[in-house]
Amino acid sequence: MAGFDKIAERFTRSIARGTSRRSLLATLGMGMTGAAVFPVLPVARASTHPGGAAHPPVTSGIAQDPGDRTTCDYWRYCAIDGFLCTCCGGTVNTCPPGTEMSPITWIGTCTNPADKRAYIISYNDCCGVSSCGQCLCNRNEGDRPQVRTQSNNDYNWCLGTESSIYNCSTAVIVGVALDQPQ
Amino acid sequence: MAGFDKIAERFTRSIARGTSRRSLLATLGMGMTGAAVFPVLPVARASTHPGGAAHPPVTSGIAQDPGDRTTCDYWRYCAIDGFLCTCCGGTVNTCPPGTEMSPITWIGTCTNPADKRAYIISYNDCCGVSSCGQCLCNRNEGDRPQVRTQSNNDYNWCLGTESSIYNCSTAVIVGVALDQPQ
Amino acid sequence: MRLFVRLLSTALGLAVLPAHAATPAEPYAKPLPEEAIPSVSALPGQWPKSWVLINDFHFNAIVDGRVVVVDTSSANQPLKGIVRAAQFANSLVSTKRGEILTSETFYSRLTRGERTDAITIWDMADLKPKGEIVLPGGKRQLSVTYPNLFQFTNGEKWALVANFTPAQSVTVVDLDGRKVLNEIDLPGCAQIYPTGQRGFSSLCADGSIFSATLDDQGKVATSRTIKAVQDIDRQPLFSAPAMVGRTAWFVSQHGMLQGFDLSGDVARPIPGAFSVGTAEGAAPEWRPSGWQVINADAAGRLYVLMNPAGKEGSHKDGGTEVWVIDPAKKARVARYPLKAQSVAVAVTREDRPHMVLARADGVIDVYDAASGAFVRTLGATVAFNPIVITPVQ
Amino acid sequence: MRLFVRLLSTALGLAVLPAHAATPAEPYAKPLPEEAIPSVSALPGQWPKSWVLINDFHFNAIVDGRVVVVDTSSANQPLKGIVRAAQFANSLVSTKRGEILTSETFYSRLTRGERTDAITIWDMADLKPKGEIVLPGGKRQLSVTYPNLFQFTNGEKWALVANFTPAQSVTVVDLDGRKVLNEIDLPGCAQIYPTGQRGFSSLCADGSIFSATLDDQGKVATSRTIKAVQDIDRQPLFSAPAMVGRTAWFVSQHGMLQGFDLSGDVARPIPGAFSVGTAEGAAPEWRPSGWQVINADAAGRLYVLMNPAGKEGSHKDGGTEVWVIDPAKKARVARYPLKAQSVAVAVTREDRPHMVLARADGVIDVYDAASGAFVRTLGATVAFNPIVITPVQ
Repeated sequence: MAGFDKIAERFTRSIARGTSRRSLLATLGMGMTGAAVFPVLPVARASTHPGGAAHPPVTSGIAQDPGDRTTCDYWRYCAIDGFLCTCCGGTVNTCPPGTEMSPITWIGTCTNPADKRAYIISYNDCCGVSSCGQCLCNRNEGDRPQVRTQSNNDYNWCLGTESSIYNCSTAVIVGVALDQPQ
Repeated sequence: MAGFDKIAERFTRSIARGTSRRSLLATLGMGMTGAAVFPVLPVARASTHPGGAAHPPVTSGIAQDPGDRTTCDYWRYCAIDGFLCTCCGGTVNTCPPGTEMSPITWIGTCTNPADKRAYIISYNDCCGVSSCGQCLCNRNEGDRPQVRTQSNNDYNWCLGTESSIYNCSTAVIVGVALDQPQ
Repeated sequence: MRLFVRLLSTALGLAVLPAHAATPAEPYAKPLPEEAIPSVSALPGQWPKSWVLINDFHFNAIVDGRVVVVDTSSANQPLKGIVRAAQFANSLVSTKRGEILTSETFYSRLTRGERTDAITIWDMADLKPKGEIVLPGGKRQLSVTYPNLFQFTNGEKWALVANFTPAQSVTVVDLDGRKVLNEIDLPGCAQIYPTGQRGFSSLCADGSIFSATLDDQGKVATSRTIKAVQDIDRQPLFSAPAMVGRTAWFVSQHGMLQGFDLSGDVARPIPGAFSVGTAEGAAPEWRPSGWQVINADAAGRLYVLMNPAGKEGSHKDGGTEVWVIDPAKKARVARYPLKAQSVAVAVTREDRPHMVLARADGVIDVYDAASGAFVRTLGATVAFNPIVITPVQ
Repeated sequence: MRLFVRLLSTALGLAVLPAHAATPAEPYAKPLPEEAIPSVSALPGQWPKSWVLINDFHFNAIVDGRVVVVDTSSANQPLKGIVRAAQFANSLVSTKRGEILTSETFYSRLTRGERTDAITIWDMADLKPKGEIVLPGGKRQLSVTYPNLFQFTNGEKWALVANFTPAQSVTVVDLDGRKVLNEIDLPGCAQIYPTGQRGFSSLCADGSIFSATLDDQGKVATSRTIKAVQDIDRQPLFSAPAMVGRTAWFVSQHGMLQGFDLSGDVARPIPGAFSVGTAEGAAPEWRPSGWQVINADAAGRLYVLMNPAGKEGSHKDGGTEVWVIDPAKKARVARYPLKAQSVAVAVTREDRPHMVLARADGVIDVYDAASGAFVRTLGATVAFNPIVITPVQ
């Protein structure tokens, strides 16, 4: 797979790294935001688990894919924007029952802290059920203006689905990138 | 207006005192709950005015009708249940622009702490715009099961309006009761 | 999506490698595998008995209410799915039918335009809609969620829907035939308590209970009223009873328990109302309080949410204890203190049953039903305003 | 309602006295007067310039989005009214037309069924809908609220609607005729910037800007592309510009300001892009950050939300300062520290203008635009997720 010219590579990287969608509100998101309408972390955390310990993490169970998939800092979410399907009845790579996975989507490139590889992550939306409301997460590394469609995380990608109603977002491994994000 | 028999009076009182609607969730409501989805007071208050002083009260300006109409403990709200229209673009006795006031409703009897009179309060709903989301307030004095229609505060009284969508509730003086609530 | 990536790759002469083709990196020789798209989570063919359905009223967007499927045994992934339950909706679940039913109201322009009331039939296998029955007249009762506004009868082949305009009536729906059979006027009476094989009862404003049997067209075949079954002024009954078989146990705002035998054609008050009891430490007194204030376990014990600040108007404040009652012995058998004031209680049908409590702040807490010991919290992670809990049977 | 009380009184032989007939009680001889029913609050014929419109995205119920009318001068009753703006809606306000317009998407069953996209016309006098124009094809672009997805042209007689399926196009709508005129394909270009008398421009994926004039049928009369107006990789421009007359001032993610003159038939880049500047105390550096990150006051000064933790991916985090820029002098004229990280900024058209900031926690804060002094907070009392602020002109 050698021989790609530099421009194509750079273009690819910027597309692959951009990506996510439906942005919002800065410092948002991380963790089990629960029923909090305020996406501000301290409030949300305090409210969802008042006086209690944090919930047990949701992990892959394998060392090569580390991290709690209900928190915004899980490595695959580097360019996600929306409710994490892991908190909504789905998983990191499956939609909740009753929804339909969008056939088209935006992609990002995230580095796995365990194997140091840069993976192409596809952030397929789950559609047909109203806002999940749990685990709002917004990370904008590589996000570009809407003019660069595939690199902008503010679109609702519930396109080509029976209903365009947005429920939550997945983060699916679809390949390994040629090289690391900058 | 003398001469009503005791049974009629008692029936009247229980109807007039019951009253409100669309109940919920106990300790809710009081004050400018703002965008808080948790109707639990300390959280809501902290969130809506973080680090700041409370807002200036909304008052009648006359001593005979005391109290802050944006707080659940204002005297007229003794049997209200819903979003206070005073926080939604309306006032204590008018609906917000764009809504329609329900022609039928439930009534309560609330004692004015200034003049000590028991007033008949009509809790007309404002209809045709979605949940206001501000100043959720629920007080259940005199509330009775749904079987006693006029004394139950869980019905949506957006009936006879162009749309049955509920926005907020008013508290309108329609008369003085013969005697105090128990 | 794979198609999309491929197209992109082609269009851009692109650097996306399938995972299996990537360069090794120590200590992991192979990259993580490529994952399938599209993919939707499956539900178990038989739902575990640790699961419950919870009605989320969604006060800040009543138009966008839901019923959520919740695994009470999971502290980190309790939310299993969301079913639409729009606009003061009601819901039913039938394991026998393999269906969740929602009774909803829609406007063609969300808040305005043409109103449509309908029952939607959702498949428990995949939470997808598989049918709809439009309810005529735009008269479905809109209230904060009461379970007894939408009930089965006729062996779960029919459903009954409460109407309120404010004229009161009941619509009879043939679920298998997907059609409305009849509307029964019910002046002065509210709520629906399935009675006998094909019929229902309602409580009436004069303190009576009305019972009707239905013919095969959904019309009233026989009816009967029994007077003075409740004193609405002094001992008003909470509208939603705990069901023990075909016996409905109602509790009053002051803590009196009254049973009704609904197994026959006519609701029969069970003689000998009795109190949930009293206790120290209250000011002024312990009273039932909450939204779903009473429920039963599989063994027939009753669980009542109790508030120590009981007074006029306190009956929806929620409870800080659950009192467990054995209705056969007419005795309180346990008092369970709660971690927080709670507004709804239900008990799972697990071999070791759990008591599930919904709090006003949206948190769901789980306790051991036999001992009252706190087991886990689910946090506020499944619903905005959880108010009615239905255990999977 | 008075009728209802009278009916009740009659039916029950009842004890409700009109307020004026009640028994005196010291020290108040007369009771409070009876109040009118029904009653709906009126809006001023001309909205005060302390008012703004705020788009509430309502993330927890995207189907139930709103535009709220807010009086920034009122600390205790800032919310003046709510206009429906359903499902990734856009909105416009025209004092000249006396209308608010919303561009929305509906499903016949809230989340499923038939999709309808439509522009709804709301009267500024009473916030009631007075017309609707259905948009064909179910192709309206659904995104988090960008102002430039729905814009006026032709002297506010027409509106332009962005489509995304993901094919891109613009629908031309005659607001007075209440009809759709045309759809213009726009492959590779996004957002709508009204240009000239009857036309628009869009930014394109290759870094160019495309401009078109429209004929009286809404068809493209002339068009022109100017290449390389932005470097999307290195200096991507935030999509929503600050408007100073017909000049659009865009800011890049790294703080470069680029103006476009939109007064003629073709968008003309204004030569001499310049930086918002730098400052100490940042790690790694100050960068523009927020959702509505740049806006202008009536005098033509620019207000840019700045974040001191600027780095790749920080551009939507919100700002802790507002930097005020005089584009005529190409100079920063002030730095205003904010009480809290904010995501949207706008400046009112009052004689003494105020800077209005929306925070991620829903709070709206108001500052003096001339001095940057904090004036008041409105609390989180008008919207769940305020993201775009439009001052009343």
